[in-house]
Amino acid sequence: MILLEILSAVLLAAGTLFIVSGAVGLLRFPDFYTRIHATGITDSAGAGLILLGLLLRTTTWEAGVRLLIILLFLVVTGPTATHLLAHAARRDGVPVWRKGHPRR
Amino acid sequence: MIANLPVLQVLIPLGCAPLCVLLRRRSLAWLVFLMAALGSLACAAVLARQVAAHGPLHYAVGGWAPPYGIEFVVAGYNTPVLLVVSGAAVAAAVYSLGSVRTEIDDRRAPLLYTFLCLTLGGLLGLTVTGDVFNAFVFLEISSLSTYAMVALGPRRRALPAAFRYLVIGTVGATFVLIGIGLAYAVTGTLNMADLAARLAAADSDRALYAAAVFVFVGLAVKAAVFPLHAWLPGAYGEAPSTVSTFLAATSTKVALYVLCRLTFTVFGAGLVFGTMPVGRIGLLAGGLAAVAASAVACFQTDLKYLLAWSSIAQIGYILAGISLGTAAGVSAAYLHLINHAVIKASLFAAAGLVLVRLGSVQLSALAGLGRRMPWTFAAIVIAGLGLVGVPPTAGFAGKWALASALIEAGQWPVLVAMLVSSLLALGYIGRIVETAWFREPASVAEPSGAPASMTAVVWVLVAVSVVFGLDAALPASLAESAAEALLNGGG
Amino acid sequence: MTTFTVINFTLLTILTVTALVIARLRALYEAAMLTALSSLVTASLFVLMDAVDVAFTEAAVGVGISTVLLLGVLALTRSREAVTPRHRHLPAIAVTALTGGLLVYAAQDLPAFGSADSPVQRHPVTEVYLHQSQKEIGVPNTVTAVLASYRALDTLGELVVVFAAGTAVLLLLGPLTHGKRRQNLDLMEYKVLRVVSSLLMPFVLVFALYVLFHGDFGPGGGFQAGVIFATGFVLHGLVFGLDKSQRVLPPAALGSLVPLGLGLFVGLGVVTMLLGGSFLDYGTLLPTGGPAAQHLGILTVEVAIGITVAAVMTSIFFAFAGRRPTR
Amino acid sequence: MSGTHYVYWLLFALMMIGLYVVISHGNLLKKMIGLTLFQVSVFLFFISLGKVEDGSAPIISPEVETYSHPLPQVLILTAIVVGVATLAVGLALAVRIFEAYGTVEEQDMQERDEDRHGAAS
Amino acid sequence: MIVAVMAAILVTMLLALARAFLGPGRYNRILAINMFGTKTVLFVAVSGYLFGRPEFLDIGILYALVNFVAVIAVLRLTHETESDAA
Repeated sequence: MILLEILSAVLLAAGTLFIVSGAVGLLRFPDFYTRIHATGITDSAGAGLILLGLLLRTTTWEAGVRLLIILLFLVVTGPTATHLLAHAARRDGVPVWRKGHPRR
Repeated sequence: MIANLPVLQVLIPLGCAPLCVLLRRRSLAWLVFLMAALGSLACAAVLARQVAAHGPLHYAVGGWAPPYGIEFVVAGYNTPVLLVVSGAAVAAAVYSLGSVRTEIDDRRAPLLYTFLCLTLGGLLGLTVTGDVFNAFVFLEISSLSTYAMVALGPRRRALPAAFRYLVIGTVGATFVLIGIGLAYAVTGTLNMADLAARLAAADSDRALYAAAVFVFVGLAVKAAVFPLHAWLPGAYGEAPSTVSTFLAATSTKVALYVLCRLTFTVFGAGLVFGTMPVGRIGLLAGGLAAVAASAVACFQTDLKYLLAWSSIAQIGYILAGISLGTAAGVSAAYLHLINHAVIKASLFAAAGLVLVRLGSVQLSALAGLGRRMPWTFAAIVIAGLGLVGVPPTAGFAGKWALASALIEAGQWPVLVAMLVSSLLALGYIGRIVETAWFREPASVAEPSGAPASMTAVVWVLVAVSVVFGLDAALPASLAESAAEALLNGGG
Repeated sequence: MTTFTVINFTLLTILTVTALVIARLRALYEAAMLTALSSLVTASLFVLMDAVDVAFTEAAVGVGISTVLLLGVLALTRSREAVTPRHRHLPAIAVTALTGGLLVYAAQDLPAFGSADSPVQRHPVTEVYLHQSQKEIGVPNTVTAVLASYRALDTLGELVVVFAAGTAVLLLLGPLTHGKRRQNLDLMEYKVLRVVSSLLMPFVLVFALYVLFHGDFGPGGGFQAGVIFATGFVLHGLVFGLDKSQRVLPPAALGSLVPLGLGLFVGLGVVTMLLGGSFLDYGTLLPTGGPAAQHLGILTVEVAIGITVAAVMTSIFFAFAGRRPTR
Repeated sequence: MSGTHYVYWLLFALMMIGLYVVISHGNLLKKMIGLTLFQVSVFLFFISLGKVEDGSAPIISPEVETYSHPLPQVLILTAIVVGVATLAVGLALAVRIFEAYGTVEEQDMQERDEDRHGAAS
Repeated sequence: MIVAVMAAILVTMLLALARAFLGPGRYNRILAINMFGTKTVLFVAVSGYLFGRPEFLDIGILYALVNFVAVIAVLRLTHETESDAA
């Protein structure tokens, strides 16, 4: 039991680290492409880790199944949305930041 | 089934609405709406007789006793409204046979009938419900259908008029919802009778006052009480003729009734007129409406807009009667409500007739047509005299009752406002007469023939208004019992 | 300060600030997106305040349907707002100040937030809805019990409003008006999206059915199910184009489903009256009465709501999406 | 009054922002957005009336003792539906107005009507 | 532990909100809103555990779904006006 709790805590901590760093990246990076790079990876990974951490604390199978469905959902839709966004931004000519230019 | 009448008369039109969509044929949808209107009228008549004989009826929907479930209450104070609304629906149904054919194409006509059914059901439900939140739901049913119907008007200006109505109406409804929320917060109930009992016992005055103000302002928007009337001229002026005829007789009247019902049976006259200055504000708004709106009406160039502004003035009269808070005042308000519904419906119906025959309701287009369309204009004049309040028309009976109630309460300024407003009404009716008879015809085009159904409705309504003027026994007794039921808490 | 208070305060602040930003933004696309965001926050607040059913509905309606409709309309009209003339601000400020002042005045009498001793909680209705309902109706989700049985008339009214809105949109934008069909633009060129959407569709529909029938035990019910169903078709329409979606779900079929649900609800009420009860008195549906009959009534009502809501929401989306920009 | 009234203050502020947008902005779509904000804050106000401290969602379960009140939730479910219905009709009207006038700004609409009809309403 | 996760989620929400307000332009905002959406899914999941009733995770599933639909809608519908306006 103790082992599970420790594992859960580790997963939750890792997930938390991921989502916070992703959010910082979203705010601090200089242009759209770097920002989507920051969030695209951390968002799915962080959410996945947190959901797994919660899964380890779950006692009923109903909640567990739902957590897994949410996890699956996020893992499928998150990257899809990111991919589409980046693609559409490229097509619409969202400008790319170069060193020394102002942030946009 | 007799026991289920209170719910049946709401259910018939609501149930007929999907039927109109399914049938998809103009004539069948018309027939369905006519049947719905007749059915509601029959229910209302039977209910009125039962209430008169045995007192108020309470109907627990779903078999759950109030305050756990929703309750319908039919009592002296709402039977006149039920009769007016369902009667107006029957008139609109017959009238629409000729009118809708000329204004709405075949494929959209069934949808118009759907909305007429929904509006009718919504208004009737709003009238009989004994639960404040349920009242909000019915209010929204009727409002949403009304917005859609206004948008069907023939000119493109109908669209912004409908949008304006939608925005203002929704803000009004949300105000009502805030008021309901505040009252609910300090009582924990939504049933009107329960609410009345708990409000009287609650010691949270500030929330209570605010609740009353929000509900009153919200309903005043729906009733187009001056100065919250901004939506009405466009909505009535641009809607298809059938719709303006029906709405002019019903929608603002029902909102005024709900205002009355909440004032006397929920918040209590002592609170509203004693502690809060609602009575004085109401008299002020009513007096201002009577003068200002009549004055604006004098300068209108479009017959339907003129009538719409005149409605705002007449709503002012009714509001003034209610705001007196006396039995005589409320009874006069009810009497005027009934009479004005008949008169204004006949006028809008006549305006629709003019529109069909001339293709326009601009006053300039009416020039010199009094001789060519004598019957139509005769109807307008008779009904118009009712609006002014010339004896022996129905308008006179209502105004006389109102005047005596005002004198009894010593409200001389309001009385003066009423007199001025009547003179102004004489002015705008006189302007129609002058244009129609004493101007050179602008065009030589012969007016087209009038559909019999429309002419018939115009004349039946005019006749009813004259009969109510000559022998005011029926409306007067309805109005008196309504005031009696309201003021003596006969709920 | 409790954890709850901190979370609640943070979310409420986020919501208020978002609203302020929306009010100031003149780019309407951005405003519409932030409206979606505020709707997400609202839904989270509903979860926090224990209104799980409401959160369900707000998420589906506010984030799903409303956003899609708003964006759809923006695609048809101009997406930038003109500067508000100065003279319009004054009356707005006056009305807002008056209303706000009145609310602040009233708030001094409002019971403390979260108090278990407020008039709302002390009223006998609370006991009946929370505990007696377990014997009378036997549905663990008391929101469903109140919605579909104690206050079923409100729900009927709500369904009528949905029906009216669907008919109104059909009247204004439907195939009956003379608008031209727009070209079939879609996102077909994105293969990943196509695959993902095809994977999601069956799942969404199953989820909708689950929500419909699980409404007695957890958050959910007919309305939520209907909206989820519609959301599925919105997704399909957005990805595969309107024509494909309408081949799957022809407008004519939707048109007859819309009145069907409402008819079912009204019909149920008529049956209860014919059986000698009052309108929507489910107790008459079975000779034994009691919870079993209530269950039957509630299930019928939920299915009726689900049918009409799904059909109305989908046809509203089709009506907006089938409109061609005029300029 | 107590320390928990912050909920009401923030919700009322939200309400007023929504109402302000509805009244002051001339763009029809912005008006609808404002209307949505206004209504949503009223919905939140209702829900806040039903919340009980340390309560839980009103779905009965043997492990839970305190529940928040279900009635406001039922009311608001209905009200949300009414709200989205109004939004759909309002947006449909806006589309038609744009098709008829070529604008969704109130100001421009009035000008274009006066140009064509020359009539005051 | 759960409280800390909740705090992190709220902080993340605030940061995403700042990006949504600052923009610039549509795409930065969509990105921020998409991220905010994921955080609300997590919020629902975590608050279930925080307040002791994890049964209501259905809502999380729905959030994930509508969040995706909203992003698709933004992409599809903005794409359209731009090509039409041209």
